[in-house]
Amino acid sequence: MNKFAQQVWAEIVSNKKVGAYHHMVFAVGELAKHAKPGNFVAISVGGGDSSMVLRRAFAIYRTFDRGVNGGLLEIVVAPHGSGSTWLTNQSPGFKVDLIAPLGTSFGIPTQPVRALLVGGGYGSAPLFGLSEVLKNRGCRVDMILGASTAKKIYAPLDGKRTVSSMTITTEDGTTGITGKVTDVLANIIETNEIDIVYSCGPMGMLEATSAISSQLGVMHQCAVEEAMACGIGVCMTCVLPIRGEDGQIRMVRSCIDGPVVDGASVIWGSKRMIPEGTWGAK
Amino acid sequence: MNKFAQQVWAEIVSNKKVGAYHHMVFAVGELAKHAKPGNFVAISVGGGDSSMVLRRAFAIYRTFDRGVNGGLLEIVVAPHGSGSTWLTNQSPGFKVDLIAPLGTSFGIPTQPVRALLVGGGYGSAPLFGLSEVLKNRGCRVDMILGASTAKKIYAPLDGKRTVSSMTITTEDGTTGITGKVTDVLANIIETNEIDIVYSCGPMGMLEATSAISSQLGVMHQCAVEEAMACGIGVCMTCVLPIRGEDGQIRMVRSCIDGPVVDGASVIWGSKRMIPEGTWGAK
Amino acid sequence: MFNFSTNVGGAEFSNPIFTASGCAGSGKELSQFFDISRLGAIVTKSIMIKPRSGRATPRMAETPSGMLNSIGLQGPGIDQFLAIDVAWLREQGVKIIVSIAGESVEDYAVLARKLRSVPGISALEVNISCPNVENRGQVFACHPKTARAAIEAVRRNVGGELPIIAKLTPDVTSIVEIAEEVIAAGADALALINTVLGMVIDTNTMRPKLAGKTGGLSGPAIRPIAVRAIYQIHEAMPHVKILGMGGVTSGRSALELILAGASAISVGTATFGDPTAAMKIKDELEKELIAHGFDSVREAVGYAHRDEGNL
Amino acid sequence: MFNFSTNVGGAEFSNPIFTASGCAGSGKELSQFFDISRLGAIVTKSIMIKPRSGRATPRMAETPSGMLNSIGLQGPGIDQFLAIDVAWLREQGVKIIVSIAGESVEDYAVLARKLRSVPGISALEVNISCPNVENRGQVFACHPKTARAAIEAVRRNVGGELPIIAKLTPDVTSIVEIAEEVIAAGADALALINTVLGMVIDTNTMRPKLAGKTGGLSGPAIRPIAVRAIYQIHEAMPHVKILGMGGVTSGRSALELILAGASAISVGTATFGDPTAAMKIKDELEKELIAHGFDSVREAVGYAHRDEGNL
Ligand SMILES: Cc1cc2nc3c(=O)[nH]c(=O)nc-3n(C[C@H](O)[C@H](O)[C@H](O)COP(=O)(O)OP(=O)(O)OC[C@H]3O[C@@H](n4cnc5c(N)ncnc54)[C@H](O)[C@@H]3O)c2cc1C
Ligand SMILES: Cc1cc2nc3c(=O)[nH]c(=O)nc-3n(C[C@H](O)[C@H](O)[C@H](O)COP(=O)(O)OP(=O)(O)OC[C@H]3O[C@@H](n4cnc5c(N)ncnc54)[C@H](O)[C@@H]3O)c2cc1C
Ligand SMILES: Cc1cc2nc3c(=O)[nH]c(=O)nc-3n(C[C@H](O)[C@H](O)[C@H](O)COP(=O)(O)O)c2cc1C
Ligand SMILES: Cc1cc2nc3c(=O)[nH]c(=O)nc-3n(C[C@H](O)[C@H](O)[C@H](O)COP(=O)(O)O)c2cc1C
Ligand code: FES
Ligand code: FES
Repeated sequence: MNKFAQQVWAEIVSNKKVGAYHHMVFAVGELAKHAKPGNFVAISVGGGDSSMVLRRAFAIYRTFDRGVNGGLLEIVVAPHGSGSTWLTNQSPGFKVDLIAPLGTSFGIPTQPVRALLVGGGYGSAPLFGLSEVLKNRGCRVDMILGASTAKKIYAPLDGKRTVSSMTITTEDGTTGITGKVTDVLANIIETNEIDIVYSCGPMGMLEATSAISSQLGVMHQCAVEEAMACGIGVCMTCVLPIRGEDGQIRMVRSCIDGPVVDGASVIWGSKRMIPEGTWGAK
Repeated sequence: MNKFAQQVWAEIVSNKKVGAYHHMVFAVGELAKHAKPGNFVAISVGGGDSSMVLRRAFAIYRTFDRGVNGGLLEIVVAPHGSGSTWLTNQSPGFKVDLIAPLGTSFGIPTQPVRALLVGGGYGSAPLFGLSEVLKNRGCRVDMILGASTAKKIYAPLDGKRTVSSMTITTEDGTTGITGKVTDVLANIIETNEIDIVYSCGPMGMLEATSAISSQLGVMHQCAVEEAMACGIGVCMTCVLPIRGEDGQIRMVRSCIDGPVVDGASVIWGSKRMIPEGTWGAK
Repeated sequence: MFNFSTNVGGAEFSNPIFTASGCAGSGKELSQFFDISRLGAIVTKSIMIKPRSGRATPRMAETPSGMLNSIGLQGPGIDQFLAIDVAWLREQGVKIIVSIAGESVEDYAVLARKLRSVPGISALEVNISCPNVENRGQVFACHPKTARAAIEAVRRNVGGELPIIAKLTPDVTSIVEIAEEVIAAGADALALINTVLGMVIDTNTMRPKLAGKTGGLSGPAIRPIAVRAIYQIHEAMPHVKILGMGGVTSGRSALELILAGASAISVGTATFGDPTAAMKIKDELEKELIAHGFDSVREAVGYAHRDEGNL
Repeated sequence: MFNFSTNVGGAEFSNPIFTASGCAGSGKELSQFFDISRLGAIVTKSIMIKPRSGRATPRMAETPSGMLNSIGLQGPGIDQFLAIDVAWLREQGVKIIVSIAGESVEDYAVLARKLRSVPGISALEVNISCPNVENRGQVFACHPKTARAAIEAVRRNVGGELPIIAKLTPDVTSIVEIAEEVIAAGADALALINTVLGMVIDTNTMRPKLAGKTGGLSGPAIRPIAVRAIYQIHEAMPHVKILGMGGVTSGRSALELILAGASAISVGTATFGDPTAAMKIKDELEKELIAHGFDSVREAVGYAHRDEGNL
């Protein structure tokens, strides 16, 4: 549970198309200062008479605790289904019902380690704030971003400036290296003597990143994305199997004990099934 | 069945608050020229992901078969529940899915008779177009408009010009005579030697108007308002008991065999019941 | 070439998009908005032996993503219906599925006899599940015995020619049990689902909104119930053809019911929101099926039941 | 002075707005957004004897004006639940209704014995209607006999003190029949309704969206079904108190269920869309009741059943 979570009516300050995504800025007041990289927001979609009864979760891209509107909070939205499309269709001035900050954040090492940030699609969004924090702690930060195609790489200029190296992969080769982030991952981990990997993106990418990271013996924190009905820990829909420190696998809520989790603790490959030995499994 | 009915995407050309109502103008193209006083439109509300699955019906206030946008169609909307409120919140430039013209229209006498038009609340809207048509046929047109309060009297200036006399009643006395239209109705029918009464408004008003008209032996045409699911005759929700020329009472669809019906043919006072002797009643 | 034709209970149709009973008027009203011969079939409003006034008004209430209706089977009775409505439909070149409803087993027998030799009818839909009757006990499809009796009466009296599609209600403890019963009684196919019994109370008058108090819930709100019912029955008896319905508003939602096991789709409430809904759904469905790589609609029927391979 | 207090099965509550079982976490999560002691009561997630992992993911699918869930009763088991969750709730000064679920009649007996002497519990909600179990035959509330057996087991083992609220499913041919059975078996009140069995098929993967295939439909989509069930049961047994639920999202919709016959309201899915939903509903409901001229919520319970006078 993120103890700073607040529900506010947040005005859309800006909504700009960037490649395949919309970069959206909300005036959220003072809660902005409590948001940490990895946290997410939950936004009501569709308006009062909507048939959509559930909020949509979006990773926080950045927050600013200043500006004429008080705190600002930014997200990157891929218009996908009806909820995200509705959101990206709203204009500045419109107010949405928003809860933030939610969930866990990326753990920040106390030492100036070498970190590699791996983002897939809009999963890059929370990584730029993270890289800034890491930089300020004296870490060296490398980044790999991947997507199916160039338009789905979200890599703003000022974001790029915070990293020491940036590798881009696309499956169709429209920009950067042709392939997936995981094709270049092992090489970069070894060459740059990476200590910790942070990742955010599709579950398949997180799983592959986790496998490579543990093979090479580096730590891996990832922000998972499970379908969430409430975002605040009351519905139990967003669970994933995680091995606790006591060795016990439990179905853990990714909205309050995640989205950022230790990659090595996740029992990957267990979509649509409960892993054997899970607490309470039959 | 109104054989001119067409489904179009109609742009909102204007949306102005007038008293308790919104006067809304739509660019509807060539169908405007087929609309007759008494006809109505059926508009989809709420947008694509709305929980509202049914259209809303509105009496046509006026149409213009000209202007830069081609034909224009005007309605007067009372923001009431969620559908009408949504509609009145839409801005010019927005397009709605609209079907018009629907239903029957007021019968126009071939002789230059003396007509009295009785409107309750937004029920006045279709009467102004009617009065124009009647005027052009050489009829003398008087009008009574009533509502609970002044803000709910819809009587635009140019509309007033088409009538010989205009009596206004409000229940709270904020304008005109204190009382109901039916308090002054008999007197005006007799004084002005009215030949035919046309009415549109709440069902209670239509019923009372019908009683007075038949007592005084004048014809009465009224535009009824039954809850409609489809507006085009396919659902059978909008029926009301009407005595046909053969003397048989039938449950008749008010969307295609109405909304304008002969007041004397309606079996009034049969809300929530099937009148005895209705065709197919048990 | 993509093959859009389908088969329900032995009858062939050029495409799988039908109207739902009670949601297409006499056909005439819709023909103002599109050429109804482009429908796979028109399913007529359930007809009874005698003229019927239906229930008092108000007969409808909008609900979140749905509506309640309590029409109560208003109609002219079978004779006038055959003489006027069916005659007109036949002229239009649209396939006709006649829906019948009775108050007793004998009624079903009489209706079946009247329809036995009427030309130009593709199938009978036997509505044994209308919730808008005075007595809930009258809902034949609520109990295995009464469901069986009604279908048997139709089967015996209609002869072996006309396919029988039994229309069931989801308002039962086990719809599979009822389905097995009506198939055993001679139904060739099933229509799933009729409306769900519901009620709205008007918070202004503080009374039930409908004059008939309860009504049938339809529209997208009930689609998950329809998908579940169709899936359960296709799982239990994969050989039985299903005419699916309940909240279909788009090609995607039609596909959902087809993947669950429906061989054709009836479009009901969607038509009230949009007179051309059936045609839009038809076009969208064809595109969806092609985009998914199907060569025919038949391949997609029940496809969601295939073995779990690599998910 | 307006009297907002209510009574369910003999237990008194300061106001009629409760959380719905399984929709309020442990209470802690909500207490971040409002003071949970302002609730009439918190109804806890159905707890079983042993720890339970629940079903695999995906566990939810949004549907038109609703959602499907298939949590499958994930929880820590009764012992840990009493030691940690109930202990914490007691400290908050909120009335506690513990929901229990079993896989066998014996389970219900064991749970009842465990709860028998636990202090600070206002009532038991006995969930005999969870659709998210592997075997539909396990849904006790689907059959009179099994429903009776489960409730009898609880009654016998819990002693005469703790009110029993039996939670029923609308997925039955006659909910009144089941209700009569469980009241005869010793239930003091009824909770209506549990979710409706539904399914969504993902048109991209062309498979059921939920790992457990079927799930429970909740939210405004099912409100007309809830109102109907509550109305039917209040009509049949007006003396039996009902805890109503199903798609309540506003003071008006809460009022609708109360007019139908509910003495209190559980708020479920609405909380997912808005963590403070229960408090908003509470405030709106109070205003609605006062605006209608009621002096207490009790006067409004079942008011839609009053004789038809001048409508
Ligand atoms: C922690 C978290 C962070 C996220 N961050 C972002 C982000 O930064 N940018 C972005 O564009 N999107 C993000 N998403 C995904 C986003 O919440 C929506 O799921 C997505 O936009 C699709 O919603 P829709 O309304 O467009 O689609 P619909 O198909 O209409 O969604 C229907 C429902 O399914 C749920 N759903 C379906 N698939 C998924 C999935 N794979 N993951 C989660 N929920 C799903 C939706 O939440 C919704 O309730 C994030 C999700 C989570 C859980
Ligand atoms: C022939 C006809 C002409 C009309 N003309 C006008 C007009 O000129 N101006 C205007 O403001 N309104 C008019 N109405 C009423 C209008 O169609 C809506 O019913 C009204 O605006 C309430 O809808 P809502 O969405 O705001 O309310 P909601 O409460 O959200 O409506 C819910 C549903 O109930 C139906 N409904 C409820 N009460 C009625 C009723 N008394 N009559 C009809 N349907 C009802 C609605 O159509 C809708 O389907 C007319 C209705 C009909 C049938
Ligand atoms: C207004 C209305 C009238 C209906 N009349 C009938 C009928 O006469 N016979 C019948 O079998 N079903 C009738 N139905 C049920 C529909 O045929 C269909 O089964 C149901 O509405 C679900 O489909 P939908 O959600 O697409 O509307 C009616 C439904 C509505 C909404
Ligand atoms: C995610 C979720 C979990 C639920 N878990 C339970 C449960 O454990 N026990 C129970 O009796 N009901 C459970 N329910 C049912 C609700 O308590 C309630 O009966 C139903 O959702 C209808 O109310 P609503 O429309 O307000 O959500 C659950 C519902 C949801 C949506
Ligand atoms: S989304 Fe509800 S518990 Fe996580
Ligand atoms: S509104 Fe559907 S028949 Fe009249």
